[in-house]
Amino acid sequence: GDAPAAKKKPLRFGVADPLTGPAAIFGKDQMQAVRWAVEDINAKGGVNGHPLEAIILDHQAKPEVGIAVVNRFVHVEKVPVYITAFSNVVKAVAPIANREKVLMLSVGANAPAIARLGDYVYTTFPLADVDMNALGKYAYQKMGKRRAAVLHVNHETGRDGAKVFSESFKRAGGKIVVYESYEQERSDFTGLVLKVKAANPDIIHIHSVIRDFTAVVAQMRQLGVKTQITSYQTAFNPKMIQQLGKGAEGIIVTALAPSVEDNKNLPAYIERWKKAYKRMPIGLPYTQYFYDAPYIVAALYKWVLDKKLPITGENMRKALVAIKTFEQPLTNTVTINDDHTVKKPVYFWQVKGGKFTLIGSQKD
Amino acid sequence: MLTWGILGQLLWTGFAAATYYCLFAVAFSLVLKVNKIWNFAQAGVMVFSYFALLVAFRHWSLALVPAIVFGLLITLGVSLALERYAFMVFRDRNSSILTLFIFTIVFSEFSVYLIELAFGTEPQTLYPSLLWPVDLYGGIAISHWDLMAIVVTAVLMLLLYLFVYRTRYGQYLIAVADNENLAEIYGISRKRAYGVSISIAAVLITAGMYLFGTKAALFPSTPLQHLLIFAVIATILAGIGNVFRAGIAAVALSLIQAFSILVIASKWQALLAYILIFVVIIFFPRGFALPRKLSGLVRPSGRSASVAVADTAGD
Amino acid sequence: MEYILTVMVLIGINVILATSFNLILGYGGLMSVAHPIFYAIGAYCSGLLAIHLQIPVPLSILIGAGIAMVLSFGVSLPSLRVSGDYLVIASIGFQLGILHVINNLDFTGAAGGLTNIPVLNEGPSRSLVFVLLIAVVAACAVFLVGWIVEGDYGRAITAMRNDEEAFSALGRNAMNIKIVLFAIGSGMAGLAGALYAHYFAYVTPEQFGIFTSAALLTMVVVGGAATTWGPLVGAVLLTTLPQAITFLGLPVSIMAPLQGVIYTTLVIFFLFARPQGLTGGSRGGGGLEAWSASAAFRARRDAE
Amino acid sequence: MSTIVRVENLHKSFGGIVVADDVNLSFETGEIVGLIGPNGAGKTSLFNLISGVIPPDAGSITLGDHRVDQLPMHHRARIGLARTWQNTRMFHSMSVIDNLLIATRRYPGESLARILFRRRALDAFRQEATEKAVALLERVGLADKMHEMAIELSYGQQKRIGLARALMSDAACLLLDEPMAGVEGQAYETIIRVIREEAQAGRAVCVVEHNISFIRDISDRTVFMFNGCVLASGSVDELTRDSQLTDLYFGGEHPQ
Amino acid sequence: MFEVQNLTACYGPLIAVNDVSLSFETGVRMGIFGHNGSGKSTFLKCLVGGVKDVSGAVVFGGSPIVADQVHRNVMLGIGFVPQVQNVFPNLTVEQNLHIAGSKSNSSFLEEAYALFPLLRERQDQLAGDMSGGEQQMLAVSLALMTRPQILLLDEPTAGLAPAIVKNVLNSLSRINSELGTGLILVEQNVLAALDVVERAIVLKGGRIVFDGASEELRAKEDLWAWF
Ligand SMILES: Nc1ncnc2c1ncn2[C@@H]1O[C@H](COP(=O)(O)OP(=O)(O)OP(=O)(O)O)[C@@H](O)[C@H]1O
Ligand SMILES: Nc1ncnc2c1ncn2[C@@H]1O[C@H](COP(=O)(O)OP(=O)(O)OP(=O)(O)O)[C@@H](O)[C@H]1O
Ligand SMILES: [Mg+2]
Ligand SMILES: [Mg+2]
Repeated sequence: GDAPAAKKKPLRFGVADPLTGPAAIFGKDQMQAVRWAVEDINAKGGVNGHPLEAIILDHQAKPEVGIAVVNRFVHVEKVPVYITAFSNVVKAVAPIANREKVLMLSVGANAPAIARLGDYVYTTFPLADVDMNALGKYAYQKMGKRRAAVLHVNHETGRDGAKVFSESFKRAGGKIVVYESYEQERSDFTGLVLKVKAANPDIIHIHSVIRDFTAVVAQMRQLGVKTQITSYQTAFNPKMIQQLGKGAEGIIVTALAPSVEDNKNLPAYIERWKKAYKRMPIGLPYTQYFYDAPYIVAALYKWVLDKKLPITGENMRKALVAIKTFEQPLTNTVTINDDHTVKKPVYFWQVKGGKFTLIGSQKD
Repeated sequence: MLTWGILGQLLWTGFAAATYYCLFAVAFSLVLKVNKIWNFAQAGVMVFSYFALLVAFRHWSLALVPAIVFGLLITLGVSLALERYAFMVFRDRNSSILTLFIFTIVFSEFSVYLIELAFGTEPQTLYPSLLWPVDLYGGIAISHWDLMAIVVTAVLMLLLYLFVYRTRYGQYLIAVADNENLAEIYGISRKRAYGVSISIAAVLITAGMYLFGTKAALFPSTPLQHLLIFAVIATILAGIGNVFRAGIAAVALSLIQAFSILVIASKWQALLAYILIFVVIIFFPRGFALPRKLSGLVRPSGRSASVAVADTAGD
Repeated sequence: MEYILTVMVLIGINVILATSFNLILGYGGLMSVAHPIFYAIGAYCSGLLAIHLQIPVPLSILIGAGIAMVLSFGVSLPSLRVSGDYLVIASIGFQLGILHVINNLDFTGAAGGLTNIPVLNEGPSRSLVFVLLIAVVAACAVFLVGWIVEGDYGRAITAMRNDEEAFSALGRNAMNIKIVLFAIGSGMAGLAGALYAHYFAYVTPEQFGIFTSAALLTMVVVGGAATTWGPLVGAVLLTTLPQAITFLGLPVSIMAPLQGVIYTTLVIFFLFARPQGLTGGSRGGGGLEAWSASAAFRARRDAE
Repeated sequence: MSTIVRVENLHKSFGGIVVADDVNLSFETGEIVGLIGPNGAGKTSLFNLISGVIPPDAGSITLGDHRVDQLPMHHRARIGLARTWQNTRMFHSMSVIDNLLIATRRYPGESLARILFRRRALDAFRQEATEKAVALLERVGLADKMHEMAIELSYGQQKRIGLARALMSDAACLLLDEPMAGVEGQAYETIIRVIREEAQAGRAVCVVEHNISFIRDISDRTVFMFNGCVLASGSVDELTRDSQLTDLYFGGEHPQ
Repeated sequence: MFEVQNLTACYGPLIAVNDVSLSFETGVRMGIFGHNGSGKSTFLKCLVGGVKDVSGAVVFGGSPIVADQVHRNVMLGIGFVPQVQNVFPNLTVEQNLHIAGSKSNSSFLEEAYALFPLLRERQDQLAGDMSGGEQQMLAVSLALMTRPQILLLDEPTAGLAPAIVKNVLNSLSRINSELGTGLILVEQNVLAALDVVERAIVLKGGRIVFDGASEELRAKEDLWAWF
């Protein structure tokens, strides 16, 4: 029960995510998932009777804020492990983790460079090379596309994702006919859209934040570009369908988290959202990973407590390396490879009749 | 791959997309000219305007006209309050231009935060859907949004033109813009002129925000980070004080950006604009102003008179 | 403790930035807002040199500052042709243009930023040592600027600011003064940038945009433009304020906007309550408008 | 006497308005030249051309041995040119005395390197310059305003400060644009005396004024300009004898 | 009818106009003299409410002149030519005149051109590009455009060529006699001004030290001693 859990000293860990700013739309739901996970763990007695406690701070998806927040985790809150997301922040705060020997778990940032940020930086989330590699191959082989246009927003995730997709598509045998980037916050994409139209591709991959994604697609559809569009996990968002209406039909997005078919806990989880907020979570797959992240932390704490080691970042890291494979409630098996990467199956969803529908997956 | 159809489409859609930039640039330029303020607080006003419209459309589901009226009222209120309780105070104190600079920027930041506090930070559109009906004319897609944007902008510009050049009040604005102390001596209230110009700007801003919000979603921070810079650049390119030319500059700039994608990678498009400003300012410091007509001004050289004058005395 | 030291590093960096910005903007009256780009140039050049050419960090910091100094011609040359409002925009063009290039080049790490910059010093008391270093540099900056603008050179700067044409007609070269002011101010900003890079080990383009310009401007003006201590007070206050607000225990989900609202409200309050800046005298117009450092003036003021 | 400023074949026009049409002029040491002419004749423009505010379309200007028409303003001033402005142009946020000190020639304190290394010498120089400035202010009768801010002075006071400022630099040639306009009648004698003393010290002085008795009292030679041309030169009385000139300038009647 | 009672005007600690009381009819022709800094311009500004820090009362035709409400005050029928910045520099001559006349009527335009024919030639020139004297002509015409009951002129002839000075002063007397427009003239050119005015006032240190008929002032041997 929870009674003993409340008495013992809480086991704390930090979570930094954007709760304000343009990225907050994802961060808010992700933090809700973390809170639920902590509640659930504590309801089951916590870790060896200790309650788990998440210290949630807002980094606004800005590196300089991220540095301040992580400094606070490390020096003021003195946590041995913290979780964060968003590639630019992850990169900015990684040196702190290494220097201060505090374990850092990246959840949701997917720049391939994250695997090489240092000894104390791990990801529990597959990086872009996983889903975009799969999508490139899928587009060529399963969908029979040959000529792709690639557009991406000029930030870390956009650049990396677009690059991995186009390389994979080319490797499979396809041709990239347009490859363009644009700055965030742009509102008019006429030139870009027409350039794509002129190049006449048979598939368009847009690697972009959700607002730009809907604006680009809306303008494409209005200018008569009816080509198949693909994107990645951020577009897995019901708001996108609402804003695009009919224009959203047929869009394919990837997901790195298991679907209802593959995970028995997921339907209940989705129900929980519907009950609490009358909607699906925004960026469902991300929230699955975030829900699961405290479970990893709990496992690490348990390993350290069982070995009666002092609670330090070094020992948390030792625990991670020792445990390696985690059975997770919403994302099934997660194995942390020695090279700091994670491999997971990729799921493909398509908008059909105004709803996301699973159309396939790739597991290897 | 480049067809006339695509060029035509680019011109048309690019033109329509430039309309709200035009409105914002003219509003900015007008306030700069008359109130003599680099009104970076315009971004704040834009945010308030937008979210007033948003509340009217999305939360209260008002019809078009009442919703716009409501948005306009809020915009006017914020603008006039700024003029009365901030600009006027700084002016009376002879504050340095820097102080006003900072105040306007900080006010905009304040507005953004306030709105984020109230409405969250998600991007929002005025209508649930971004799609508008599209008609095809000779291969060129003309969306109803384009038509609306162009008509609204053209009408507003025409009205403004008539107001400035055909009415007495327009003349007052011009006078205050040039020398406000002297204008007072001729019975023109500078405070009223400031109020009028900022109100006109408010109308333009409301229209612009409506157009923007029906085409793309807006983060509270977009006006400050993106829309305003554009207006400032257009104002400068046109030469300070050329209100209408600022609008034209905004359209031109926007079209240049749209077309430049045909020749350069889109990631360098923004750079093109920055280089353009830098170069224009250095080589045409007064903007792309045409040399002023001096042809009407002729006077005979004094030489003609001197012919008749005997050389009075030696040195 | 470590946290406080980190904040102190930031304060030191901002003191250097605000002080040098004040030299250009407050004293020189040169309305350039491109100051953060020299901060960026210092940070990136020094970081890249240390990463790719393995130049020892102290040397690369100096080179970074030097490059910023040289590139200040990018703004000082236009300032010879245009002034006031036009200079503001030319400088914005310069700033955003260079930033855009950094943002799109691969070897600068593009939008993702430059990671794994070697740090200046390691060891258990690394931050303490760094804070001491920054404090020394900041103090030098404040005194250097104070020293440049007091006395005769300062008078020449003020005269140039008042009426450049009349100034030139007296045989004074406005161009020299502008170039010198920009070079010194930008060099100091470059130094600050290089120090930042080798402490935090990471820089990204978005740190150097127009918002940083605004933040620096705010420090200068709220503290008191064209005063020696104003930028220092402004930098200390406006760097600690946001940090302090985070400890108010506000709800996380609205922390950032609420923090923003509190912060901007305070700034607006200062602007209204202390129009000459926190350190400005009571004289109308404040430090920015009045030139009060002449020996004669001081003598009279002391007499009164 | 030697020639300090020589203007040859100078041309300048703004659109259709010719402000200098083949102007030939020279100013000699110790000489006071009065420049008169109707409004818009081009007197101020001539000063602007000589001092470098506007570039000439054609022609040459020599100052001492230097050809200066392509040199920037501050260069010409350093060679030895000082001027006043028709509309005062004070450094408004500085005190009166600082307005004068700025005009000191070769002020060492305005070179950063020298401030860094030679502070002693500087102090001595500053002392000297301040004394000189005070003396000049006494000569124009405004020593008691020394510490006021220039912007807070009345128009006539600013005009006189402008004159004193121009005298600070010991320039070989002084161009004075309407030094008496707006200045009280009582200061008449003072200003005449000051200008005479400067001429006696070997400077060439050119004065633009509409106050014809002032010009008569002060000038050794008077030049009449009309619509950009130098129409005549001689003493005031010689000029006023010419009925056409008086028509142009005095509107028919002969003055006094 | 202008009534000034115990008027004091300050710039910070400096008292520029000190306890001045005075009254005159609308059709008056009055000159104000005094040395530089004696407060003439300040006094004139006070008459239209252009100085903020004042005490005492100024009443024109029964209506009080309110400080810092220049635009209202002038509508009572006062025309004012300030000493500096008295034209709209970036507007053409014609626009200048139109704006000056816009609150009353523009029909005076032709008369203004007749007074200064040069202005008609320069209709399209920017006022700021004109020579000092040309601007002065424009400034006077601007004030005339409002057809005021009383005209306050701060050194209107400074910088004007003698021919024009005479012309301006003659026209001013003509306007005074034909239209009954009052004239308050501040002048350094005392002798020329004394020909035009019938009453003279001398200010010194902000106080009135002489107030009487112009002939009386002219007759004084020690004219300058009064200053
Ligand atoms: N920048 C300019 N653009 C156009 N015209 C100009 C410009 N500057 C001067 N002018 C014209 O040139 C003529 C000569 O002007 P200038 O100022 O030299 O006259 P001035 O002899 O000094 O007259 P005043 O005695 O009235 O001061 C004037 O008619 C003026 O309108
Ligand atoms: N804006 C101001 N701030 C402070 N003091 C001022 C200001 N304007 C004028 N003064 C002071 O007020 C006094 C009167 O000035 P005013 O301009 O009225 O003199 P004036 O009689 O018009 O002189 P002038 O003949 O030189 O034009 C002067 O001592 C002047 O220094
Ligand atoms: Mg002149
Ligand atoms: Mg005066």
